[in-house]
Amino acid sequence: MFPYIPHTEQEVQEMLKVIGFESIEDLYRDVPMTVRRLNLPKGLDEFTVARMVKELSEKNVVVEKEKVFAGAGIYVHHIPYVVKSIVSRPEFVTAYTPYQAEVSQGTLQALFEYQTMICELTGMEVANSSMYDGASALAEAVLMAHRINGRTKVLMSEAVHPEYVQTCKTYARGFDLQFVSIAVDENGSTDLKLLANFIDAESCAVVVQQPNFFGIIEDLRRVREVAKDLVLIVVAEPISLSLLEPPGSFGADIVVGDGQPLGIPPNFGGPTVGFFATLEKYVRKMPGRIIGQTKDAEGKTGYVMILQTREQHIRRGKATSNICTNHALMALTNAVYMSLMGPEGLREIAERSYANAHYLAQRLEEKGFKLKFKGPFFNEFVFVVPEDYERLWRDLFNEGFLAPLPLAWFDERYRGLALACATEVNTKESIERLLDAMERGLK
Amino acid sequence: MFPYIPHTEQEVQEMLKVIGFESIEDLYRDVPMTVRRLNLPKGLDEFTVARMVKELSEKNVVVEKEKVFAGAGIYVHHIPYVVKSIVSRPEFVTAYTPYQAEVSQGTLQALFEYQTMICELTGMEVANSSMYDGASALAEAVLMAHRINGRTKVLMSEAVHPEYVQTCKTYARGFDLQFVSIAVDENGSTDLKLLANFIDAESCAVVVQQPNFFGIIEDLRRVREVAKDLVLIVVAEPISLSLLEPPGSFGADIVVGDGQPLGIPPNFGGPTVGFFATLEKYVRKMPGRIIGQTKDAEGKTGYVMILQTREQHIRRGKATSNICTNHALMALTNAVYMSLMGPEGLREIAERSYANAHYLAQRLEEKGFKLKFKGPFFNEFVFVVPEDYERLWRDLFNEGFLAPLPLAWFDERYRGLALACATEVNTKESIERLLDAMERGLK
Amino acid sequence: MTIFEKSVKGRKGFKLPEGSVSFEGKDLPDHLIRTRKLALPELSELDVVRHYTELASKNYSVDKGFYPLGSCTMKYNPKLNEFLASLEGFTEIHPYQPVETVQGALQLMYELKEALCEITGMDEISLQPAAGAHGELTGMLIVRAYHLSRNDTKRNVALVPDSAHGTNPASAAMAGFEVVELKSTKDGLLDVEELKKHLNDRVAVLMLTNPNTLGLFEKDILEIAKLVHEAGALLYYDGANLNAIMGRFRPGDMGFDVVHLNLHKTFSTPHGMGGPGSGPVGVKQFLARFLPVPLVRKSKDGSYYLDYDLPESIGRMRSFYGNFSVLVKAYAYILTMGEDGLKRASEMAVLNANYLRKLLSKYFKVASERTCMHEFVVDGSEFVKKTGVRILDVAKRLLDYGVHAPTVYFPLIVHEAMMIEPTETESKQTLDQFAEIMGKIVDEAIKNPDLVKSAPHNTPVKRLDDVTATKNPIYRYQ
Amino acid sequence: MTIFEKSVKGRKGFKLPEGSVSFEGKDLPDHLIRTRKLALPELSELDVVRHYTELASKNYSVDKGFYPLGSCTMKYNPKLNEFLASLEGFTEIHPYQPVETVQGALQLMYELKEALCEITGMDEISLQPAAGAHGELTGMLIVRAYHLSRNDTKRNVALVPDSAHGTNPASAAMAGFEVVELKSTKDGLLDVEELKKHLNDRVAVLMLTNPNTLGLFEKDILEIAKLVHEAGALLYYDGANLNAIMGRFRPGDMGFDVVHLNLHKTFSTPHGMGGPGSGPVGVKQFLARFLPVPLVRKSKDGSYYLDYDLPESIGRMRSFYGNFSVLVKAYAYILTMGEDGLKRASEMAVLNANYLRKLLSKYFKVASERTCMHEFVVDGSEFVKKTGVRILDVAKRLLDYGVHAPTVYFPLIVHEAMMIEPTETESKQTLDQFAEIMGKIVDEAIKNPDLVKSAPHNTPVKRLDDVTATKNPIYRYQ
Repeated sequence: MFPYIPHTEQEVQEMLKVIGFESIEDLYRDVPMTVRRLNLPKGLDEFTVARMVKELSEKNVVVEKEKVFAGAGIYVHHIPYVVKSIVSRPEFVTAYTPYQAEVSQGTLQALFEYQTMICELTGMEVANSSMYDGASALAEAVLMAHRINGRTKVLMSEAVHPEYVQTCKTYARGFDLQFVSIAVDENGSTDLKLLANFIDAESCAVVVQQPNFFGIIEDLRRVREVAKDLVLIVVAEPISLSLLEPPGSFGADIVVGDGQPLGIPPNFGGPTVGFFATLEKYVRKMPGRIIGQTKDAEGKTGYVMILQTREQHIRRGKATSNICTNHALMALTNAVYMSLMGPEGLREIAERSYANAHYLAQRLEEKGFKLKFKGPFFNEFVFVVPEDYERLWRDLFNEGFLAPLPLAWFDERYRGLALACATEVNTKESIERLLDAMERGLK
Repeated sequence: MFPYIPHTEQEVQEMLKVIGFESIEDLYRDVPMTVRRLNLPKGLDEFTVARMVKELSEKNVVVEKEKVFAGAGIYVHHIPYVVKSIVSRPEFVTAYTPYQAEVSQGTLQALFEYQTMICELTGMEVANSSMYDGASALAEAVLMAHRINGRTKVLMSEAVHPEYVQTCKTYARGFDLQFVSIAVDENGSTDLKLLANFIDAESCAVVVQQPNFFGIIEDLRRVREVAKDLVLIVVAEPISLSLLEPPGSFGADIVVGDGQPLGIPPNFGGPTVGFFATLEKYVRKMPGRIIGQTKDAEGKTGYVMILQTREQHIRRGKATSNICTNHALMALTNAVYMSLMGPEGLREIAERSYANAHYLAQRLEEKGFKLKFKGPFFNEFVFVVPEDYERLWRDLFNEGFLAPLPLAWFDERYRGLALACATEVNTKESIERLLDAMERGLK
Repeated sequence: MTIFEKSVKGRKGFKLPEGSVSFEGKDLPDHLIRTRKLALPELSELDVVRHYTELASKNYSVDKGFYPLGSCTMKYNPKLNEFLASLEGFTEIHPYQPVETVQGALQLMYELKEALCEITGMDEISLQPAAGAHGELTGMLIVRAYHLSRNDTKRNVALVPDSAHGTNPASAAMAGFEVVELKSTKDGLLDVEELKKHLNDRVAVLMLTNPNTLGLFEKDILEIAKLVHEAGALLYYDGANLNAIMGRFRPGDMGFDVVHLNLHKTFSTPHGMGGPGSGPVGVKQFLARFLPVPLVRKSKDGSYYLDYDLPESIGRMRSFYGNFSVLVKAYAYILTMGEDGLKRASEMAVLNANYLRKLLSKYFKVASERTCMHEFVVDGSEFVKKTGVRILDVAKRLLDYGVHAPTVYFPLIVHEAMMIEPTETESKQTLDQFAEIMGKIVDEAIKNPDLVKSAPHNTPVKRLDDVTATKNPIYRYQ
Repeated sequence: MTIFEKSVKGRKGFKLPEGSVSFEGKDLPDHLIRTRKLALPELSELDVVRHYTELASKNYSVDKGFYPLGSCTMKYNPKLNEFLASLEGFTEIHPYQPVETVQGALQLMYELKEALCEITGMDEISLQPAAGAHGELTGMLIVRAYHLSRNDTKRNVALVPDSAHGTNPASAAMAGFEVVELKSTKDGLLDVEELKKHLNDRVAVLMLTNPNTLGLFEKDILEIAKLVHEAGALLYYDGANLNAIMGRFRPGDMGFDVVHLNLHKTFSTPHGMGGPGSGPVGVKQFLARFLPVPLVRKSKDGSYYLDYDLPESIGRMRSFYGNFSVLVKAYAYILTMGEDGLKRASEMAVLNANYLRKLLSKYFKVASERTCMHEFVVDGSEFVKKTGVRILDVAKRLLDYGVHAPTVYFPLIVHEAMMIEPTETESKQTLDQFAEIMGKIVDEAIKNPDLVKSAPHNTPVKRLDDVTATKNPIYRYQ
């Protein structure tokens, strides 16, 4: 007997009798393949499973939050305990896609509110109810841009997260898209002169990240000016949007990003959640599920999935995307987190991250390190390190720090650079201790 | 601002205005005492609190389950993970006493089912919806026995848990009760000849524990024969009742015990839960809340608190007890655990505990230790150890074992004895390792 | 449907690890082995999950809505504290581990005790009692032990105001006292003249709640304390109503000798459908030697230990050391709130009560004209006379509107009482809404009394017959 | 009420630790600073708890009841797995930590991959895709890369049966293929003759679900595989319907070259209202070099690493390595069930489907007379003609009885389809009850069709107007 399978032997016999079969084998009589014993161990009880899996979890090293100085797409933040308590409710966790709206109002209202919050953060008019992650959301944004104007050349800032760029390229394999990488200038921002030079009649979209992969805050006003009638896609970090003027204010056409900073733990990189926002005029080109407000038969407010004719289960081969399962539970997590933090809380976190990152940068400079770029940054920045920094980085890990990341990992061109990050979880003390450890390590 | 207090300053002013007051101070104008600043630190954020409390938790040493060989009232068992997942639902955790039955059917039905399960386990006719713990349940049983026949002499087996005996004596301070301790015989069971000798016209009740404090299974049939028209109170361990003929079958009048083994972790001793069962004829003398089945206005089955006129909030000074808050959430935990385990699961656990304990005893004997008593035992037994065993016991702890308890702790008369326990969590291997460690320690 | 009716013979919801020792059982005599069938349900894991999920959905709870239950202090129970109490280093420690291996637990208990001493103004505290009533019994046994220790054997009377919680006389009786009730003044306060009449050398103690169950501060408390002490008796504080006073004033400063607290009220540990709670008992120094054993103490070397060496102790009130998991939650709450937060909590609790009292005075007579503390009582007698609708009906009708009912028919000295305690965690919006609902119900009681009398209508079951339930009791599923 | 309407200016639900570095902000140019007001709600912690508790109460879920959604495999989601996935050693690790400090995570992924290879009969698997459709896209890009690697540039057609899930053509199109639909036989199976007609040197792949969306095993699968391979195309397996086959037969043995799985279906990881899921993609050895980077590999020294060295890889499908938390749950599930449990799960899933199919055949025509696998389809056209009640109405009426509706109007090749998948975790009692409810509804449809047409009646809202919602869309709260 298995605790998850209720059938007693007597019931199996009763059921077979009703069907008119003699044995379980009869059920498979249409199957020409021989039954084959799987080379897997027998089932275990939950206590043994728990012990085994726990042991695996303990083979991973957890760095104290305040000693994490790496970001690059996954950011460590304080997460109020109530977030988990809410989002782990079985009514959310074990529910399906809200196909039957009347018994899914919890899901639907929560996602409608999530969409509203994403619109608020990004300054856009409409958001969908989530994508898998920031990278795939960006890839879908690029395909959407192509749907919008039919053109094929995508001008991609070099300062977009390399994994996001790679994902875009993979997604574009089925289409005839070309990607042009636009380098950064000495400020670390996308070189707008270069960008202007590359724009031609085939140019479809411009993609920049805000703050960009090097931590620099792009001047979106000028990007928009240069990009003119191209689709402007901005990949944004959501916490920074409580402090920075949102992309929507500068005329972005599509804003995407990863919602991980909004209440989701690092999870070894997944699941996170992608957010995706655009303008109403483009909504029918948008991928993913959208929740809308409506009325029920008695005039009471309710929520339903809308514009489903864009989607695969209706439109099949002509859908805007194949996405159906998205990351609803993580979108809920974002919404709960934002509800707790409110505008002031989010701003406070952004300000503290800013303060900590700038303090770290200043202290690094005082210790003789050089910042690579001059532009304004938010919670990440690049500084110059020895060529063999990766060795020091591993030593620092053994001292309990997830130190600034060696950028050579991402591209050999970046050898001798490191990407530092600080958020509200770091403290003056942990920053000083990192610096001490670095100094010791360099000697 | 405090996250748990919603009032903004503006709201405070608005509310004061409605009341017609100027300031918060006005609210306290009836109070003659000067306001005094408490010598406590300022409030902290939850992340700091979590860190501080977590650090305290890490100052405690957690012994691996399979290396626990101590019981004496708190038993380590496997607890299916689903138990916690159910009983931590806020609908149970944050509900009050079911005073408004119509919106408390969850609580009431669960407790009604719990009462049924306790009746099943104990073989009794009626159970209440929980007491604080086994010790206070026993103390209340003794007071109830006194209410039943008005007599004052309580014959208490020496083999009742010493802390339970002490609790009875404390509870009895307001009444003129005398306690007579009945020693055990060479089998470790309550000496029934002695008991018979002590019984006289003033004898109110006989109290025995099953299995008793020394682990021995009492012969309840003979106890009942000797106790004749006295109130027979049995303190029972609930898991053993799936294997042993229940006290109700032998004519017990009151059966109490601690529900901790039924799905509740050790919790450093609390909260556990007391169960309390008796015969229908005594129900109006019983302490504590009782849930009964009834119908609603439309004839639908529902549940309510019954026989409340026994209770303090109605009967005040003449109540059967002062108990009102009980341990409902832990009673629920017992019910969920029993629902998962069912009769077979409980029996399997009892049989494994029995097998492990007997294997341990046999191996101890093979290593030259002597068992103190000859009587049949369940999952605990007493064996002879050196006078200074407590030192070895602490050494064993440092090797990761919670070894059999030094009985001298409870009474100097027991010096040179240890109380061993095994349940289904122990393994052949952990038993052998304990024996090895003991052997090494004794050299 | 009960869980027993869902049972299917042979179905299983568990699986144990492979056993390494086989069961022989040869030593267990046959006559000891169970013959009576154990009729527990047999279910799959999903069956069990669904059953209790369904039951959960039939419960009202703080997380669902407003719980204006007077004297119950149904405030928000922070999720953080639930998380902390379930840390393995707390749940998986055995009470009989070597004391040096549970230093974190003992330190927590010690520091909690110290904080509670500071908040109440008492000198020593036992964390052992499992609930408020348990604490009351503990406190009253201490009172008893105190007088006996002085060979003052005559003192067997406990004075209790007629407005007191039912547990007060019940606990006093359980501790062997004769209970004498004191009539309150018309104002609902303790009548000092009445007290004087009853004070004599047989009186052991006066039990008092302050603010009292009407939510009123006993303004003569300093005189009362003086009178009681002069008569050789002790003053007992029922700390169920502590939520009004933190950081404002202290029982110890008012002259109380013994205090019990309800951590599951003021200190936000959840009620769990009626428990587990925790009812610590605090005393002035001269009574400390009577506290239950063991007490948590700190050595000179900074380590913590359990002190059993109190020869005059009343003894144990239960097994082990108290409801430890509950203590963890209260400790975390006090750390979170701090001196400033606790004070703010009390002030906002009092503000909320006075605000709601004001709003409801549009519809009902309030039992006293005086400023209330953290709760207040409504006198429904005029309403009942006018409409023929009972206060119980109003309570049931409230359920239809998705809020819990207040405490009704208590305190006994107020006719048709509704006792309302909003607590500080409720917002102005919630109070406004509650008052609006009350207004609607009063309106309904006039225009459509049958609607109210037959309430509730929107609950999982309609009004339940508790008379028959007690007359022909069904105690268990059969 | 939306959460925005509950907001009160200045109210706070958070408190941060004392900051040790003060914010200067002097370096941030003014023109970058947000001017547009951020209208997030302002709430207390209790406000937030109550809001989402209320929303939760308006959701149907597996823990609440039966979810007979065809093709969705709504089985029980074990609580153990939720607990394990939330262990700190899994949630708090950064994807860019040194590889030697995340060996537990990598080992788990490696062993999960190995187990999935064994279950499906494939040689190598990528755990990167976030969902089934994401896996499909991955798989189809691999198909594309394979043909291009052989300079076989003509092959741009993907054959898809008309009974296929909508994601199949959508994913094929997204991978740049032209989609050609194959008509099914009257029996609902792939028509081998039709297939032969379409196979030519432009065909890159046949996408197949087996058992198909009618729950039928494609009995000619070995011939189909032969034909497809002889034509130089690949055979793609949509593993959404894997729940019938574990331990009985394997896609790899049937001749499939590429498989995607839905861990959130067959492997019991919860659906979370529509995600996160996980959609691993498995391939035969000759396609392994096209899988997304990085792949989890084991070194000779027994350590695990992320292999980025696949020059022919299609590239990344997303950031990082997959939905790791979901993988933990699937891993724990496979350990718990084991070889015997997985096989039993499939067998009981098939038994349940055939049993329920038999019960429902009393009321409805079933779409095929053949023995079904883990699900089956009801053809409601006769019922609709007879009663004038739509299948949609039946679905809505089911909600009134506290069960979820089946998948309706799919697969497209069956008129008025209801697609029903009970899964193995549902008991005979639940199936009996569901059939009984269906019987009642059929009865109602005849005797009182308006009752069914206007359903649901007992849900948090009545039937919702989704036409207007799409015509005049309201995308956000304003």
